[in-house]
Amino acid sequence: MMSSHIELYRTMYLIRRFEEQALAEFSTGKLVGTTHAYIGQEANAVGVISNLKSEDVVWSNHRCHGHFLAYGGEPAALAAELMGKSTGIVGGRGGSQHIHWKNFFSNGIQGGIVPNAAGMALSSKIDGRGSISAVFIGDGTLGQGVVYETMNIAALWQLPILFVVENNHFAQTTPVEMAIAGSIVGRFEGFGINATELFTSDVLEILPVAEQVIGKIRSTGCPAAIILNTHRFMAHSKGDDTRDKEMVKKLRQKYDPLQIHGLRLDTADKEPCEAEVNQLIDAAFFHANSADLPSLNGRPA
Amino acid sequence: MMSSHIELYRTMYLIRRFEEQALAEFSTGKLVGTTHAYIGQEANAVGVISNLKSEDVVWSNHRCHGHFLAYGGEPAALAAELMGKSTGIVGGRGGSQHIHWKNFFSNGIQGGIVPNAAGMALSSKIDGRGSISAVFIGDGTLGQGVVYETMNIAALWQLPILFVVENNHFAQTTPVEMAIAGSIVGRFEGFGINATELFTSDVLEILPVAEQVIGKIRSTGCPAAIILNTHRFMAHSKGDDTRDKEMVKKLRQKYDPLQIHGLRLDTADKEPCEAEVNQLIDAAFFHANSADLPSLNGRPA
Amino acid sequence: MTKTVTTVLESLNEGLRTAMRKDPNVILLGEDILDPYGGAFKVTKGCSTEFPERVFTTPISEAAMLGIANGLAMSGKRPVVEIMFGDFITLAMDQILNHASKFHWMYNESVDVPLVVRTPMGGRRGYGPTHSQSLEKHFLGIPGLTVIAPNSVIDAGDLLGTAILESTGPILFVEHKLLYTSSIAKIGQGDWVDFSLEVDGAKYPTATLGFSGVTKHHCTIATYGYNLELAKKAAVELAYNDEIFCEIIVLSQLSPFDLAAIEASLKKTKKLVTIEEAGLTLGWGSEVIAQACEGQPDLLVKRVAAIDLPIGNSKALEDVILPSEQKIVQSIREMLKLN
Amino acid sequence: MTKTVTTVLESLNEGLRTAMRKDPNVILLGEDILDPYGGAFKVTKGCSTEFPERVFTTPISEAAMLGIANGLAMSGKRPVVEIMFGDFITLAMDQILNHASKFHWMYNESVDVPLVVRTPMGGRRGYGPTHSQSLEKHFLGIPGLTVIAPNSVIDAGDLLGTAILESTGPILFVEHKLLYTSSIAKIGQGDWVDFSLEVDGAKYPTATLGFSGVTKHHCTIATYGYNLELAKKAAVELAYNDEIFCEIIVLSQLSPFDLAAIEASLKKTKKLVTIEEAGLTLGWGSEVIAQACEGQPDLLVKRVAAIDLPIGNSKALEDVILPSEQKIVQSIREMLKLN
Ligand SMILES: Cc1ncc(C[n+]2csc(CCOP(=O)(O)OP(=O)(O)O)c2C)c(N)n1
Ligand SMILES: Cc1ncc(C[n+]2csc(CCOP(=O)(O)OP(=O)(O)O)c2C)c(N)n1
Ligand SMILES: [Mg+2]
Ligand SMILES: [Mg+2]
Repeated sequence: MMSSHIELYRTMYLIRRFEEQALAEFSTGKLVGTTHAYIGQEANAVGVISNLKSEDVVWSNHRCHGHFLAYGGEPAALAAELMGKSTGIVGGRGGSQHIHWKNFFSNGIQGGIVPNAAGMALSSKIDGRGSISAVFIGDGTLGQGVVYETMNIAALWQLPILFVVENNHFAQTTPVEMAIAGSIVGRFEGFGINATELFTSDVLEILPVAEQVIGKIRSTGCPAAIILNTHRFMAHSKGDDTRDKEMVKKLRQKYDPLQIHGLRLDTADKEPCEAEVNQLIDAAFFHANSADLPSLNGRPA
Repeated sequence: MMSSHIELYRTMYLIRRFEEQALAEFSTGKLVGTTHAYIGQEANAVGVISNLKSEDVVWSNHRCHGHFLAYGGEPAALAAELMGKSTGIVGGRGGSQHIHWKNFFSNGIQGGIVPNAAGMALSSKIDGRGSISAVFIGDGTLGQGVVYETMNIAALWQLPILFVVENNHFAQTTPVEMAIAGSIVGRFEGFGINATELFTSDVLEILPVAEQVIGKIRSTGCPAAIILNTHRFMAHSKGDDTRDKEMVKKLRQKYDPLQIHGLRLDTADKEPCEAEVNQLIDAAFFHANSADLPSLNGRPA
Repeated sequence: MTKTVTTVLESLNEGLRTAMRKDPNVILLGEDILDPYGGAFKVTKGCSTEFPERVFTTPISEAAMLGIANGLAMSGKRPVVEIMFGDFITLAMDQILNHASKFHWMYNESVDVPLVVRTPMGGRRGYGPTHSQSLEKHFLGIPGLTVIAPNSVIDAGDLLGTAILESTGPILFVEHKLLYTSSIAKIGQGDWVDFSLEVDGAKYPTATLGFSGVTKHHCTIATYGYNLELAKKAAVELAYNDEIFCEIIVLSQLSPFDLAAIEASLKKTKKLVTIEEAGLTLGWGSEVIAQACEGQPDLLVKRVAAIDLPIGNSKALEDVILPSEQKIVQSIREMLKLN
Repeated sequence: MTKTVTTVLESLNEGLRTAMRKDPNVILLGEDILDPYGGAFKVTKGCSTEFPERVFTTPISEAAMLGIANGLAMSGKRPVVEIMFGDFITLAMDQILNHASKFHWMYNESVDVPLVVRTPMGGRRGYGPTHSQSLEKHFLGIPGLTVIAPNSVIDAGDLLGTAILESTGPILFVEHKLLYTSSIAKIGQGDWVDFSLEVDGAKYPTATLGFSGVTKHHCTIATYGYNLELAKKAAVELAYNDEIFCEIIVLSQLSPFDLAAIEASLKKTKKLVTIEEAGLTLGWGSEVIAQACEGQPDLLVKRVAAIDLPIGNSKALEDVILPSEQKIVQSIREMLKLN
């Protein structure tokens, strides 16, 4: 488990820089398809995933780059995946939202990953392995029925699964008030699942709460939820932001996890760290760019 | 709206006798397919549906006979439908669980009816018609995701819909403790929907609560739920009862809605009422039995 | 309408808005369909501004959306549902197959369920395996369901308007993503200079494209939607390089299957190639070919479709998996033993 | 095992329990599958008593059930899911098509998803429009998904055991309701006195039934599952009344399509009739016929299937909607111009 201030900062900065670079490559046309930047939400991935062990499982969604990098994934492999290269995480087959590496998985159908994560939690429970599943969903994804089917079963069967709801208050263009009735915490509780809600972008606030909740999942074997109120600073995917620009600017001023946590660091630590990451990102995209395109090699299975 | 003691009794007795006769015809082989008897739950249908107006909509499930008869449906048409006759409610096409008459609808896919009912509530709301939708589901059907998708939308859009959960404590052979985590009321509340729970088989207790809840839906336009704790006295469908026989017998002694309400009636009122219903049921099945079988008549659309 | 409509997207948008103007019972449901966004592909743009009370942006709930539309349709409305990507229609399959499509017949024809599900399908945009599929094939042949696909040679907006305003049963309306930016074809001009066009009078019309002035066509190409664009290019190449003239039949109604125009063309050519973007196995073309061969025993037949694989994200993978002009040309040459 | 297995149901039950004995990673999930009930059709009977910790009765949550099975399968287990009626598989379609079937290829072949979804399909029991369908046709051709159907001439329990223990990807295992009570065929005896049987060595074998002693068969019948019972009766009638001898090819693997046995038979007969219980349009037979006709241009072909309608509840309606021995005989006579 990593936890030093500079390490936390480094991972968040890595995510930030990766996403900035990816968006830049899109505007120059080097990337095609689409991408969903994690910028603004970095403290969530880092705060939660820092508490996981290598046997634990992470299921992620369309906005998976931050989770993947916090999980320890290679920026170069991710960049290559975005560019559709054979050196990508899954050889260019999946692209931005469909990746798998070690115990990390993502898929592009909202909600569908939730029972997948529960199945892995069940597997762990059957074997007595002690590992847990963490599944990341957004506020909007609470619209999907299968999420509740899974909550019910996870609670009934006491599965070691952590539901992480990143409430960034929007689903694409839809504000959370138009998408969620009642309360998110209340929903989990209605299914007998303990839910802890945070309103912060400070990784140092998320980290210990996640530690505690995850610890409880490990010790009791029961499911639990963390609701992380957060903000995305960029468009939903590439350019589709219908939110008020001033409002987004204010959010950024107030809730930037890098700013918040960065203040805790000495410039002497921060600058070399940033420089190292900058170089890493440059190299990642450079190598990705020059990698080969994939082919089926006559293997259509 | 019907409400005299004898009328309430008559409808419950009509349901009881219909179901008994249907089960009897099954054992003699006159009915094929399957059927789900409502015996034991009569007070729910009568207590709720007595409060509905002709413009209101009822969506029902596999256990729909009681709802249909409480709605005012013809026993003869229902009997003919069960027998697959052309004079059936839907000409023998639907059978026991797939019927439609006036504003009454049923279907055999658990949960799927719930958004259908919500759609009709939305239609009423758009037109300012003031009518509501009532949808009947069982405890087990709370396993279906689409139920929660609909709760969410009904609450967000403030749709005039009444969710009636008939918790008979079993889904086929599955006891409710193995099917529902948390609490039913808590689930509705998590979605911002007011839920009222009753533990009774007395139609006179259900009737006024339903009246009040429905009245509130009409006046506020908002969704609401009634959770009716109830008991079925027969097998799930035909012969598939895995419950302890003694336990079921005790339930019947304690919770028979006909017994409970019947005590309030004079024999002088009750006997002719029962005799009339008995005759009606006999006639219904007799006519159904002699009716023609359906054909496609060269119309495959 | 004074604005000149030049793309299929504009035509669809116009058709949708016209339908809303004509019938106050038309209701839109979908994710992120409100202005200023107007839907992920902008087909609903302007609708919520013009008819704020008839456009409902929904949570991410494809099943409930369809279920609510069923209820609306059975109570006097004409709902139009947008599924943001056709890939998500799997989530609504139960409501489509076991509810919307069944009610009319199952309830002894006592109800109608006039609803339209619009959704973009298709690849070639690098969206990856869950945002690039052509899943309509799984919905063809569902009793009670009509499946429609616009193309560039008929009026897509009219087609949508007809589906919305005149349907009595559920309709799945499949829009290929690349069709949105396709220009509306000007037959005899530009790209289409060699072609003549006949459109039948069906509610959801079938178009027959032939080479102008050619009296005998050698082969029938049957296709729908965006793949007409590929078919056209292949036909031109075969005409110029091989002097093989293909008659192209473009259906807008995919299901129920009505293959009269294909059969008429086959009477002359005896050779049939179907083109579609879905995976080969049990695609639209399988039914077309099965019906054609049941009717006429002496045909040469061939299907061109995607390889039965998920659609890879990389353009390099899309290119090998999906059908192309080159694959069509190749298939026809092989069938005609021109290689 | 000393108990004599006489029905397909018993065989399936035996196969399931044997698989559980052989591999501790086999996990069952489904609604009402615990003893004493043992599932709506009793296929899981005895499993929860023998392996209480490996049988999970679920809430009524078909989508989550499949999703959980996906997760299990990707983490070392071999889940077997029972969907109580095949009609409800629509609710799990997204998990099947966009999750289970995609993961292996999409993740660059870095995971396997060995899961089996068992479900009863078919009508003729008066269960009405939502409990009588044969929806497997909508799942044929999904990349990554294998669809299997047992029948009475192969060992159904072995077939299920193979699917459970040897699969590396998701399998949809379709059991026709009437097959449960069907006796296991004794070739050369009883009903089957006229027939000879050849079973190929495939993992999910194809069986070829011919008339013993007949050197030239006139027509190929291709079918699967319960419809073999109808095909057999039709073949006997045609043999006795019309002196037309049909060779019957019964597939247990429906998808991916492997039609080698059918093609071999067609080389001799040049005539193909497919029989299935699903609605005609884009059924299994459409693909069989399309492939056959692509391969060989001079065939006579015909599909026998249900009318494209929901399955009415009334037996009178089932009888006209579903295929029957008489309709098969009729179709073959028409194809051969014997009327
Ligand atoms: C089943 C399904 N429906 C719709 C979409 C399209 N879609 C992708 S992301 C998204 C919004 C998700 O919102 P939220 O869950 O809040 O996550 P966020 O994007 O805010 O991180 C939508 C509608 C999808 N991928 N899957
Ligand atoms: C989607 C779906 N899954 C499974 C079934 C099979 N089934 C029919 S009734 C039933 C139990 C329903 O239980 P509950 O909702 O409690 O209603 P009850 O029968 O107790 O009235 C099941 C599992 C179904 N009809 N639909
Ligand atoms: Mg969000
Ligand atoms: Mg119940």
